[in-house]
Amino acid sequence: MRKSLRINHHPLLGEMDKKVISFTYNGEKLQGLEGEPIAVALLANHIRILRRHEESGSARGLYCGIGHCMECRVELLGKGQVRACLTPLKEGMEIREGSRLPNAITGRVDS
Amino acid sequence: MRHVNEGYIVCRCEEVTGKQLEDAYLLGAITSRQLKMKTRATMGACQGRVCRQLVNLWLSKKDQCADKGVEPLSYRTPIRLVTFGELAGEE
Amino acid sequence: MTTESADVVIIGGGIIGMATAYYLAKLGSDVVVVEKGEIAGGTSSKCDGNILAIDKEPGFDSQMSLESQKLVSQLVMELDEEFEYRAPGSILVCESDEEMEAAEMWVNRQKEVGLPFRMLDRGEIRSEWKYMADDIHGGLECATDSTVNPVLLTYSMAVTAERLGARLKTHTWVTGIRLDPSGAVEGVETSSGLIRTKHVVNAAGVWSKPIAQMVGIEIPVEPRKGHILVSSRTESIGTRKVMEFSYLMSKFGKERKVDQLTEQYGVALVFEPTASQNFLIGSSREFVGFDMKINVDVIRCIARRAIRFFPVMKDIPVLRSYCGLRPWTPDHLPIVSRVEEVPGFYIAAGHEGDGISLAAITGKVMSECITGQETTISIEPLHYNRFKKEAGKR
Amino acid sequence: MSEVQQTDLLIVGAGPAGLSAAATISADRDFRVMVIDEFPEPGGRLLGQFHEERNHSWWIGKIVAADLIIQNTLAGVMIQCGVSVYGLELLPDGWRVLTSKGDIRTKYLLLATGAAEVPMPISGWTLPGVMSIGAAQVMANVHQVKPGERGYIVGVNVLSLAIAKELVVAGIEIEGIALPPDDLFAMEETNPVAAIELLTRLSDAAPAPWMRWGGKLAQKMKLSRLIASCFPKKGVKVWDLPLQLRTALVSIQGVDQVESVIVADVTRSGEIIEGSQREIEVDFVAIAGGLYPLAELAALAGCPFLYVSELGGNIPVHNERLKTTLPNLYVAGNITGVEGAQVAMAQGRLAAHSISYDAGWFACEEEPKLLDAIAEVKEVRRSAMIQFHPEIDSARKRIYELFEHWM
Repeated sequence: MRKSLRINHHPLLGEMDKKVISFTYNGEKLQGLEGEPIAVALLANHIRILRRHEESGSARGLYCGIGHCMECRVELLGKGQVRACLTPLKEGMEIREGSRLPNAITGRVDS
Repeated sequence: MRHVNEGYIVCRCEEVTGKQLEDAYLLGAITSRQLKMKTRATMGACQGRVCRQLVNLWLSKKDQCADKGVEPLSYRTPIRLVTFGELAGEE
Repeated sequence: MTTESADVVIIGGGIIGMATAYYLAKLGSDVVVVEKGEIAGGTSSKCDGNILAIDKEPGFDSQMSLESQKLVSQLVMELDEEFEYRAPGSILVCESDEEMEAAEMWVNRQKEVGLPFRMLDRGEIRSEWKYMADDIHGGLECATDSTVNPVLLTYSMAVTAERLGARLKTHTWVTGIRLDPSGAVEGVETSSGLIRTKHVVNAAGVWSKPIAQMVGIEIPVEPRKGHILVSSRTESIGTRKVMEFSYLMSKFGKERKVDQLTEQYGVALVFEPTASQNFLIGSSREFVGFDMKINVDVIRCIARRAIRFFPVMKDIPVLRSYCGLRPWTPDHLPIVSRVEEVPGFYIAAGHEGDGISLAAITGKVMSECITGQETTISIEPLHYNRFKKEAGKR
Repeated sequence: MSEVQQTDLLIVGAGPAGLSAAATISADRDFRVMVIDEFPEPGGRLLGQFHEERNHSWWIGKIVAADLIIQNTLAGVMIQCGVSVYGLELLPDGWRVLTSKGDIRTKYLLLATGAAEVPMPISGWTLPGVMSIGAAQVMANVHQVKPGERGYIVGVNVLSLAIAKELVVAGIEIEGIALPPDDLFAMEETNPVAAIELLTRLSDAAPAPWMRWGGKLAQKMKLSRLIASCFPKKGVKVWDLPLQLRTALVSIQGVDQVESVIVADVTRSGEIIEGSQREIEVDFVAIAGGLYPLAELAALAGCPFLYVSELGGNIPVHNERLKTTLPNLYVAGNITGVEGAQVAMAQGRLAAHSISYDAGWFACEEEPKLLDAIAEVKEVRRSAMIQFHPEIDSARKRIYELFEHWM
């Protein structure tokens, strides 16, 4: 079990008082705090890979943290692509990493 | 060793490297607009929010009197992530 | 200020000007292109990239498109750079039985003149288009329609023309056209000096009217604005062009059954997938002068129309929007013509939404016309004379 | 279609400037104020900032934000978060603002959209675990999740040092703060001399005593080259931070996420010394390229701009009262130039007085308030703990002059 990345006793900012809820990422059941951005909940679970580049498949994660760079797009069931840095976590959310896609025009098939 | 490894990515969204900018430049793409059209730099998901200034900076260092060919502040609706559904006004 | 000379000066570095430059350079002409901004900086970069016969009247219109298709497939071999060429065909889809009947008439007329058209039933549409709305009745296909990246094609023609000796003067604008005492062209005055020449091609697209006025000629070319939306990279929705049949209904003297805004903005679905895992969605048609601002109400209308045909798009992000001005003419055919009153003055403009489709054939016949050869296809129907009376009336 | 919301004043951005503006405008019953923000909670950059004041007390942005939010709530201001603005349009009677939750019509519009970070490409910077320093700050201070256990910071500037300090307070190990590689994408301050010149400008906030005391002297006597030469290669500890002005971060390594960085020693002009490369294990890298004003909406609206390097980039032209050249459009906070949160708050208050003065609501009382607010912005700027740039006043004057020229 790896050490949690949550800062539970911040010397100046105190504690976070948010409810613990469950969600899934790529099918795996995880816990996070209600209302925190999806990217934060995943990071707290040591998950940094949020998507694969659609063409190359290279791993990508949170970059700007303010909704600007679009790097943190994940697939949220029922909602399509969302920015993980801005989308608040809710109980039962089913989230998948953004995936590499075949290219129907160039004919590249691996995904 | 001033130019450390120019093979790395500059435009994150479209995975365009400094090397690709260089190659396109050598083949005649000498304005930032031409670089963009030839390499797709700035044309991805962030619409150049991250790399547009890098491409312009690179070009200005490449060629002091480069005609940048873009208005640095040309923006068009939508400037934020919005789906076809949101744009259409369908929730 | 300098003075230089050339066999031919082409005004406009868009796809029509570059095609003309390429074909002329290939014939050995000494060509200068004068462009006020950048190559492919205007309409040619604010459009989609089709070479279509599917929506053309059988006869001269469709023959011209088919010739252009052939030429573009040859350009793949001839030009120095790649331009994302594919020829997957294109389809039109119908929303009602009434449209299906009209489509059938269309297909039959095209087949009669030997064109590769066929009807598609509901099942065929469903099997090719898994994301198409369930209530689409069917459609039709033109098997030879092709697609290109319009900017890359323009660049490629420019690069190849340059290699063949053409000179491109960008950020240079025309201030006047000099005529000799007999009224024939003798030079082009530009912001960077005079270019002596006996042949000038007005390929200035939506700006061709003021250029023609420089030699006292009136042509009825007006800017018609069109908007396009681009999606982000997404799972493939389809691999070729789809348009809605309903915008052809006016050809059958029937009204489109769409809401008032869709009608007002001339919005009709145009779906075009690209090699970059995204797709373009068009389009609109409006006369609003040279206004290049995105009209939000128009792009909203386009988004609604897109979702009507592809409900899955509701959750797909829009990457950007852009608009372009298409050079409209009253009869929707371009002007590809010499001007008898002003010897040495030629017009290759007014292609509206068919500039990409018809660039190759336009450039080819222009080069033939200027060098005194027989043209690949007759260009009489494209003569500017056909608007003389009308222009007089205005 | 989503329904259209109506308001009298719409403020885009619920950060220090936006919230201060909203709280300042009285909650008159006939006057509706709405604040929107793309982030799920209000506060903007206040939420992630804290620093030690001269008297050794701590200024904590979260507490300041909470106070502003309470003031807004009491005043009846509607704050809507999670709303993205993707466009806007000037209408005859005000502005139409396009959002992911539908249109908003407003008579007055205040853009308080803050700043974004200047990118700095480095080999490997697309790997998960590499983030902008602002993102690291948001993770650690807003959400209280460490961006990683051990990190490396690249880029030496006001922002990187301030945030590095915050990360250390949160218990995160910072292996080093180094310079970016000097290549065709490097902006300024990528060599030791330039970095020292920058640090000597920081006067009070400078992270090392010799910089604090010697800052002015060094500036006057142009000692930066000498200091750069003397700066030890292994770096010095300032504010408990391993500041490495003779080291450049060359590349970031890892398969699917950050595993290590390669750093190398550089000469005082920034050239890499061959053979000095070494690998250091880290699990995150924060890139600090500095801030630039986030003014896309002003550009979309059609504001004229002026590039002002002292203020971080392209600034929409405005006057001292924070009015732009477009009708009923105002700007406040970092969109007018990069400075600290306290200046942004003072600007927010000024914008509020400016708008109510222009609206003529409380005409007889408003003029003195407006003049006071202008004076207050200057005073806050003068006494700010963190001085972003020494030439801010004269730079701002250039913008005001251009405004007069435009009008």
